[in-house]
Amino acid sequence: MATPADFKTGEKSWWCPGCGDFGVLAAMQKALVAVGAQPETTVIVAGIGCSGKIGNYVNSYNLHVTHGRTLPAAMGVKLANPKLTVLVAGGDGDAYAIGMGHFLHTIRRNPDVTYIVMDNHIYGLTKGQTSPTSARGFRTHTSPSGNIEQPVRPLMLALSAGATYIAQGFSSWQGQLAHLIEDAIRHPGFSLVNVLSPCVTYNKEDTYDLYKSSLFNLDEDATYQPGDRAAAFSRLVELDEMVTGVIFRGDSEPYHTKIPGFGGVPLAEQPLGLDDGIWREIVANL
Amino acid sequence: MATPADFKTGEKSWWCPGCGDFGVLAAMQKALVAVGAQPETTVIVAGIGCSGKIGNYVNSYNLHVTHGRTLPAAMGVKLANPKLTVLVAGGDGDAYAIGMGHFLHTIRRNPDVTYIVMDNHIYGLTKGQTSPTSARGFRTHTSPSGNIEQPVRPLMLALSAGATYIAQGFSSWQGQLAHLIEDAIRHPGFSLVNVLSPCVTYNKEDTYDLYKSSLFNLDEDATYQPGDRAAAFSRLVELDEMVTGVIFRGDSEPYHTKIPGFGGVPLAEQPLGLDDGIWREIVANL
Amino acid sequence: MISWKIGGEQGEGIDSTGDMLAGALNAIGYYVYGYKTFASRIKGGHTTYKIRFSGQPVESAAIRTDLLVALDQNTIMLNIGEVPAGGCVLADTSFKPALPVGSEGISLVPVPLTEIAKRFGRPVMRNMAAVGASAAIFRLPLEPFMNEVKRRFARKGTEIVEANWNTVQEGYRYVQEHIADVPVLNLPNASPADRMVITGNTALALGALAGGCRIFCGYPITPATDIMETLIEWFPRVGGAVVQFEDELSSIMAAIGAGFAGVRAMTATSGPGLSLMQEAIGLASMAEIPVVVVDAQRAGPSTGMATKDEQSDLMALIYGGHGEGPRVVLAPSSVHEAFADGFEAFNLADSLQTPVLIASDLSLGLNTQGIDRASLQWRGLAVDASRRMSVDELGGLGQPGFERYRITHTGISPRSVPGQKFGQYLATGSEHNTFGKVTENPTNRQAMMDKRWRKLNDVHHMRPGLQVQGPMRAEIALVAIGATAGVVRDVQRQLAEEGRAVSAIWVRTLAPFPVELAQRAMAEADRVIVVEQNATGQLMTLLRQHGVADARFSSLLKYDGIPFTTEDVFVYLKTLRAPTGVTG
Amino acid sequence: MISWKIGGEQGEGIDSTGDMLAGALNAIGYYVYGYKTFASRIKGGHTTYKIRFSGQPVESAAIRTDLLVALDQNTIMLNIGEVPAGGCVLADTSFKPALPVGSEGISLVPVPLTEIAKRFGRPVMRNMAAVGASAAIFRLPLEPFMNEVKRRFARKGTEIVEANWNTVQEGYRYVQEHIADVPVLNLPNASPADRMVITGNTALALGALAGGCRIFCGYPITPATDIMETLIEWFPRVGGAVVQFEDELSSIMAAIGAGFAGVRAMTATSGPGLSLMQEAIGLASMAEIPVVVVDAQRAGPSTGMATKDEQSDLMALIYGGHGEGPRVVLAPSSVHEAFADGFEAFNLADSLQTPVLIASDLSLGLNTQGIDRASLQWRGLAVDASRRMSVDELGGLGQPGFERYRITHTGISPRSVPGQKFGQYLATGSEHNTFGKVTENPTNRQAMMDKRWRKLNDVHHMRPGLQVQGPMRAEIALVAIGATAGVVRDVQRQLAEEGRAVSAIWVRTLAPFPVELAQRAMAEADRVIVVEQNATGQLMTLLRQHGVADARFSSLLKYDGIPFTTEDVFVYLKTLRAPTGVTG
Ligand SMILES: Cc1ncc(C[n+]2csc(CCOP(=O)(O)OP(=O)(O)O)c2C)c(N)n1
Ligand SMILES: Cc1ncc(C[n+]2csc(CCOP(=O)(O)OP(=O)(O)O)c2C)c(N)n1
Ligand code: SF4
Ligand code: SF4
Ligand SMILES: [Mg+2]
Ligand SMILES: [Mg+2]
Repeated sequence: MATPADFKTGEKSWWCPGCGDFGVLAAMQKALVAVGAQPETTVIVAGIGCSGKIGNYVNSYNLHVTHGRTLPAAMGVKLANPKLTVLVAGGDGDAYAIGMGHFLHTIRRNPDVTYIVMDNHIYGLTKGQTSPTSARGFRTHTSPSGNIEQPVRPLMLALSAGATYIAQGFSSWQGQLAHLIEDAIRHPGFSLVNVLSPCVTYNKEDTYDLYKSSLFNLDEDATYQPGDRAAAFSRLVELDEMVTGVIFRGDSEPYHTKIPGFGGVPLAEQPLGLDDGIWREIVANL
Repeated sequence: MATPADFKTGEKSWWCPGCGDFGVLAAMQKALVAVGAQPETTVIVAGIGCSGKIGNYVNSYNLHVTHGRTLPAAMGVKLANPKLTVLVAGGDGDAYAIGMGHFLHTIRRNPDVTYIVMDNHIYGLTKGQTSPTSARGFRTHTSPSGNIEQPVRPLMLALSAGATYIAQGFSSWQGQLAHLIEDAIRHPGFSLVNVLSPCVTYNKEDTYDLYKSSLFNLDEDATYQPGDRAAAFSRLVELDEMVTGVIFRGDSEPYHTKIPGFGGVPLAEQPLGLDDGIWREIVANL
Repeated sequence: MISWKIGGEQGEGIDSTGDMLAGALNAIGYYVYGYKTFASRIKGGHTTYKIRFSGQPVESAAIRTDLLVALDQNTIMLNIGEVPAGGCVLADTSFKPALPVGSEGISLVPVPLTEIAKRFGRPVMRNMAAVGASAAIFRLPLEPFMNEVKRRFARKGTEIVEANWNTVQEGYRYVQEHIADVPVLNLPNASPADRMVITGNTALALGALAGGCRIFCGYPITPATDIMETLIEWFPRVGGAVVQFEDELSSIMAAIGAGFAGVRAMTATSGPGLSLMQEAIGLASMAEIPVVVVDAQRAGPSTGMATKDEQSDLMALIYGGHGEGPRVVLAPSSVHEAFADGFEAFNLADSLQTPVLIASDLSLGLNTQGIDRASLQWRGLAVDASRRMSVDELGGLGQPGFERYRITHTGISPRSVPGQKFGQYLATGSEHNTFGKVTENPTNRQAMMDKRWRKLNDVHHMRPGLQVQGPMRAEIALVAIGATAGVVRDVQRQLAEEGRAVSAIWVRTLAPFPVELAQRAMAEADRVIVVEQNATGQLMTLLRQHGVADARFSSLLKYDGIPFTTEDVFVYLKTLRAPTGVTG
Repeated sequence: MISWKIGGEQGEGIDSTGDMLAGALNAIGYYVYGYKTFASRIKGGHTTYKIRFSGQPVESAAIRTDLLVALDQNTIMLNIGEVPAGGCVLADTSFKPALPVGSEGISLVPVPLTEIAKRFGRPVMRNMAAVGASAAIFRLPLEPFMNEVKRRFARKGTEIVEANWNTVQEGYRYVQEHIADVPVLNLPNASPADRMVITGNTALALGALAGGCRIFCGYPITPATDIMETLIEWFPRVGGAVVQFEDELSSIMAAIGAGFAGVRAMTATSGPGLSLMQEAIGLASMAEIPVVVVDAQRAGPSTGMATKDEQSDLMALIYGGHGEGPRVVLAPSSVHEAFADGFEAFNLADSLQTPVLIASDLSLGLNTQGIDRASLQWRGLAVDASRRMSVDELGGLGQPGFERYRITHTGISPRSVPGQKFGQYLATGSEHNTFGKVTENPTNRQAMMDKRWRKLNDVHHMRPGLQVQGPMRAEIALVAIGATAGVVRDVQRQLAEEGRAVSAIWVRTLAPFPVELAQRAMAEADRVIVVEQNATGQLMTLLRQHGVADARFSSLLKYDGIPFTTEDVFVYLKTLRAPTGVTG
């Protein structure tokens, strides 16, 4: 069994002191240990942003792609080798602005990867611009008189797109967060964990205090059953997505199990070359 | 008042005989007449696909962009001149595959444009590949053993993204469709009309007959009130989006009315140049 | 060399008619070259399929049509200009065909194609009657057509096979009955061999399969789509995966993800998709991840003319991305080369750990050509050149661990893939040190840039940079790339028969550019003519930029969407021979 | 020429310290050039701000630092090498500063910056004390600093202004008290003028505003973001709109939509965004829609080094898109030129109805420079060149209506915009005829390609293609582009003072390339050195490609992310002067 230390690179962190991303990193490492993952069979695909540096701190195989394109890359990794534990991480801009299309299409394909969005409602790395999850009225360098756009609702979108595991965590609530990520990794198919992860430098509105005082923990609501898509939607509308916990969990058939002729030894472990009979048959049929 | 003839270019149609897109074109022209639009103040932004040729047949200003990028172009047009009637049209691939990100972001900005998606559940122009709205199991050149992906649900997505007008029409039901488009154009803000428009050449499943026998017309359901987002969602889940009519309509503040300092004479009609006092003030503050 | 052409409305089965004739001619022992013209629309619109065949290799389009098969009067009107005196027009009697004035010397052979088709089945089968009738006019044996009918219709049941076969036979019989009225078209001698007829796209897909490609990620676009559609038919048999993504941005990124994880992966697109992939190609270059990208060029920019020919992405293939990362760009010019580059691309990508792009084009991708079956085999083609470390080696490294991007004199570093213990590292598009850690250290930066570029030094030792057909000391050297290379090779062959010292030179590797090879190949020619299908002379620009071009060089350009024909080149050569300096 | 540098941890207000000193020096009458180095992280990490000032223009970085202000020991250790004997290190006593061995001749001036700051406010204000102390060391008057303090803090209330001003004064006073221990740094003479200090990004934004730009669509990216952030401050006052889109694909498409509808619109990005915009640039080119795209280059490819310098997108700017459509690429090299190209880009885009790209770079965009206030005025800069038809003209056309893409000898066609009666047409990225109807007709295709490209013929008559400083008959011509041009101009000025016949040549228009101008400007030089910040020598490649470069040409390249300094060039020139052929 790996220990949390096994999942650390020891690289000095780049993040500002107090950044919510530290909590995400810690919870991710705990979850990896909890599911019994190994550094060598774990792949983290990360995007561009403060958040995107998370892979630098996790001792695992890391693929740091271009802005917004994590999920397709993760699809490729998982197809190459379904035995790998594939985590995807990135910011709210990476996920829901430039990456929005991939987000919804990945959901409907349902590959067995876990997507951890480090949602600080701001563009951190580029020094404080409005993000798609920024609230209306929020002031940043690109909305000095207040944001005039309605924020995206990632959880509702995921519900509508047919996601089979949807959760939201808060970077300070380590226990729950680590648990949600663990659960998400175990889920056979695409899992989304949107994490409210405060940016202490550029976002003075969505603070730890705000979250602590206003988040509703669905996991503690015994009446809430996260298996009904329409009911989940109503609840999210009602609480304006200010929740943590498992929002939806449903039956799931991961993508790679549905591809005709796919399976068995992972492609990444197969030797080059192919069966002569198959080759001859293909050529003969041209 | 313009007549339907005023909105025709007379160009010979490119579509296959029987294509659903003829019905969309006709309904669009009727709706333009009904709202009192004029060819010179109407702009159609169209995508790439069989559907994308629609602009060629409408006598109006037409902007035929690259695959999937209609909505941002329409944003630009509308910002340049909010007095214009801006319609956007394209296929399901254009809208929901390559254009998915723009679709959701345009919704949350809520510009006053009407988006007509000509949804045939297939890639027509490229000769029959699976589209994001293709049903599971659907066989095409790119899913010869049947589609393994869950289709997107455009109406639910639009609901989740906060669209303020969402409707679905069927290209054969001309009266309702023209009416929905008319309504959509009148709606002050972003309006979506997803039109089920059969491809008679490459899609032998989603046929006129199928739609005629299985679509539920919400407009005829007196109990349905299209003003409640959660209720609309439930209904769509229940009917698997096989509906026509107005699905949701809500309060709407169009994008251009929210931009600080914007308004008055459209930018497109303003002379080049600016106020000397403003210039001096800007330069002085550098 | 004989050429046959059929024309009609799109959606009438013109394609399968042509494919059948091509298949039969090939079986008889001819080299064939088949190509279509079509409009960017689904049904309706004039479409044609032309087949040129000969006992010698033939690999290009030409204007002349010896036998024109017309399914409508429009076909006659639009194409009669290609038919020389002595040629023949076979037309369906159903539309009351007539030759326009000025068609002296051309014979009209009316055949009741539709009637025959109706007799054995539905009117759409009239193209089968046309196949039979064509065979009769050419005085070809009928047996090879039986195989073609079977191959094409076997899936649909014996009844359909029968109906079609009867229709073919009846078309044949009808012409034979009226054979007295039909002019004799002298066929060249066949040169039987075990050849098959395939398109460049199919050849490339086969090459990819042989080269070990097992993941294809793509998005439909003309004229690249059938690479995906072909692989999706084959991959289930070898356990591979084809995924149709939501766009080209995701397609290439998924292929890169698969490459990172150790599987040979590719995508295929055309210009618009290539433009969208530029950022990701830079990532693969920077993070040193193998990936193969096919660009089947078409007329641009933007949507351009989606079903028309052009070779105008050369610069974008080499220089399209921001910043500077090594890419290899291959340029096949025949089905043989498409097959070869199909597998070599994967070997190169793996051995150089960098993106390999294949510059194909519409003509190469969609046109059919004969290829020796013997040259199509998979054994030994996928070469494991991935510099993979073993887990033992990795484990033995000790602190500070695995130097994934170690600086070596070849520029190539050892690799690990996920799943390998002790091989963990960060692959990133940000500048990084030899361990993969992100750093902005200037010394490191320079060393890493040098290292990455160094990987290209050996490419010309690994594969042909360019090829030459004909003498070095040529009166005229014709330089081309892609499908246009087929044209200049055909021209060269014809002129060589006339005893002229002409050479055809084609660029096989576009990046890194084979500067020395080009200099050598073109040094001794009196004149060098760069024949390319674009408006700005991109290949010429490259030759100039690399110091190869000089005053002997001139450009023959075409950018109207129609591929070069041998006649185009001959006409141009004639203007050259006119004494210069004399006007009027 | 004197240079001052401050260093500390990121997030400590280093920027505003530098900006204040630059502002005051400018007010006193110096030419200033200010530049930062920073890490791609938010807080922490060593960062510096350097200001070079002189009575003569100064427009580049250099290594020498006369006065180093150290907020931590790290700053001393990392930067002491730049300080010559006779130079001075001003350091906060709080960290017990010490000069390393080997710092002979350098004076350490310890000042209790933190203590002073604490006395008047919070410790972070210690950089204000550093400003005051620096002023005292330079023996500068204090009044200009008062204005700077006001400008910077007025918004935050008089209390804050007071606190800061007191801190500045106390820093000044403290040094004056200990002035005996401080070496005299001989300041050059000032040359007072009505100048202001701005960055290239600000200058470009001002130019855009003056050029009539009223819609900006963009997505944040270093180092282009502040163009957007600047315009969003200004546009509400002129009724314009800035929209932050979801990505670069949408940003440019929205700008194109606005351009189609008749409003001058732009986007600004860096390499990764440029790569994503290539397809849309082709659309604008094909549909003949004006749009302006700024590329503030940084080290690539992929994410590269986001906060480091490079000029490696030149090829991508010119050739990055698939297919062939005309683009104009401008290349400013100073704040003056950034302002000029800012407005000219819009005039050109409108008059040529085609995309205009501006090749900026990190240094040009972010570094501060003095600019004459007089040169900053808006009147007459936005020239209506849109060839707009009037509704009367349109109405008078009769059948077959408005020929939006009429073929003219300049290639420029009349335009209409939505809202204009009788002006309806189809703007499309597909090939179209003169009326805008989609067609694949080959003759039309060729004519339209020719027409579109013809539009570029006149560009060099409309604006500078390249510029020369120094004699035509030069011993050495230094050729550069963008911020690097400032370096070679500084070098030229210094060598000219030494009486040497050196010229500095910079390319102002990258596409279409000013071939004749380049030939003429470089013809008479004995040696031509192309100085550029990239690994492959892209500017040299262009000079070769256009037949300008010959044996006299050589490249001086730098691709480690650090901008060229004048010293870099001097060192290189020295190696040249060494007798050749002698090895040692
Ligand atoms: C194509 C592209 N566009 C823009 C950028 C610049 N960029 C870097 S990170 C980022 C967004 C950061 O926001 P987010 O994704 O929320 O991450 P955070 O820094 O907040 O964790 C942007 C726009 C880029 N790297 N690539
Ligand atoms: C960037 C890009 N990728 C791919 C294509 C090829 N292409 C043209 S239309 C189309 C999709 C057609 O499907 P849809 O949008 O549903 O329109 P339809 O033809 O069905 O109306 C594609 C993939 C393209 N033109 N541009
Ligand atoms: S800027 Fe914000 S998101 Fe980025 S590291 Fe700092 S606190 Fe975290
Ligand atoms: S292919 Fe389908 S969508 Fe396209 S025109 Fe024909 S019927 Fe319509
Ligand atoms: Mg963020
Ligand atoms: Mg469709």
